[in-house]
Amino acid sequence: MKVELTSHIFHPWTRIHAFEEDELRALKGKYGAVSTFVGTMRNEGDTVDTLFLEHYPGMTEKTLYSFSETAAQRWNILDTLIIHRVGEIQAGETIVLVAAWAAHRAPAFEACRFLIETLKSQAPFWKRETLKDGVRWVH
Amino acid sequence: MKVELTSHIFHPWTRIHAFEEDELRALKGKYGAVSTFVGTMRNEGDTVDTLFLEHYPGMTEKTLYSFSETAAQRWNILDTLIIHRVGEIQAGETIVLVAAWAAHRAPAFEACRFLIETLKSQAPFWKRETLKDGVRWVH
Amino acid sequence: MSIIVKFFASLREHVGKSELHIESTDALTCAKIWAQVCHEEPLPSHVLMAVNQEYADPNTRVHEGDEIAFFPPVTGG
Amino acid sequence: MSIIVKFFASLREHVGKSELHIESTDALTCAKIWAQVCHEEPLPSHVLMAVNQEYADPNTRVHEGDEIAFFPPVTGG
Repeated sequence: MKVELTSHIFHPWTRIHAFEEDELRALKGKYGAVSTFVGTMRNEGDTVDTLFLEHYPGMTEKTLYSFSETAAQRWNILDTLIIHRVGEIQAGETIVLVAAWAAHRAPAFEACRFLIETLKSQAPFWKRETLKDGVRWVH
Repeated sequence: MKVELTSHIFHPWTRIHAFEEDELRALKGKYGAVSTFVGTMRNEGDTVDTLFLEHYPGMTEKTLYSFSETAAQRWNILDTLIIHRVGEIQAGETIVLVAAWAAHRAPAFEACRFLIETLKSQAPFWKRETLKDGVRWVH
Repeated sequence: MSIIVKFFASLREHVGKSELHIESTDALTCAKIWAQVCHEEPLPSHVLMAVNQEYADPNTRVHEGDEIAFFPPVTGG
Repeated sequence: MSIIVKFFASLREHVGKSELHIESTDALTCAKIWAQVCHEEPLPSHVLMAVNQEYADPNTRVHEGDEIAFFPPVTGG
């Protein structure tokens, strides 16, 4: 069960691969299903130049970790991985990666969906868009 | 919209990464969400040595392609990728990869789930397990 | 007319045939082809069938040059 | 008692403060801390709050050494 916040560009597929190689080696042959979600900053035409992702250091990580524990208790999950960008982000860059490993596909899908939905609605992140004509908080 | 059957080991995360680089370059900044599912052959203890995945050459590809078209019509999907192993498979190897790219997360999740569920229940694949004491078709 | 009939997986083993060509002057359906190839053995209810690589049912009509397939329940992924 | 109060995002800009320490001899709740720091401005109903990095509500009691945070609605991912 891993939670990571990073202020640097990250490559989601490379990170999932590395997580399986490094952390899930002992589970190889045990998990039959992994569901992942990757969220990317879209290019909204000319309007948004950059996005700044503010968080609450300490609380954000704890919150994401508690979602992971809830998922592990609610479904039959073998492991989860959450990586989330903070700080300044450009269009086309990955914002978030969520992955859930399980023996079977239903718990993998449901845990992954639960994690991204709770992350979106309950984790302490705030988005500030820098536009051509100023700065705006996203609500 | 890509469908591939392969009789060789494939690495799902490498393949998704390559697909994004090769096929989705023009969509960069357009998709904000990708949902993926990877199914792996589990190690069922001592009982199953290898799995043989039979398919119906021609019909299997057409069926998977038609599921992809249905998903694209039903949800707001930008692209999909399905890769499925055929032939002999060992425990720990990837059997199937499904991925759906969309602007937003709900269609990405729903299309990905639809593709794996229809693939499991309606695509012409058959599994034959080689056990220590013989061969058995999975039903 | 001339048609191709295929069997897959456990059904291929049960029938003992992988693929065969049959000739007929009658109007045919999937069910009639099964009966002809399988010597009047009743078509098991779990058997699936396809005509020209699309799912069909026992009453689906078959035409010259068609490819008919019979197979057991499918399970991918 | 001594407590830390933090503000995040648009609320930090609205309040004009990022972090401050307050001292008090009264029994405190989140709502009372808000009133003290924001000069009796009513606590907006959309404002969220946390005590020691766990979600709390206006009536949550605050103790010596606690870290209290106020912030606008969250949106991750």
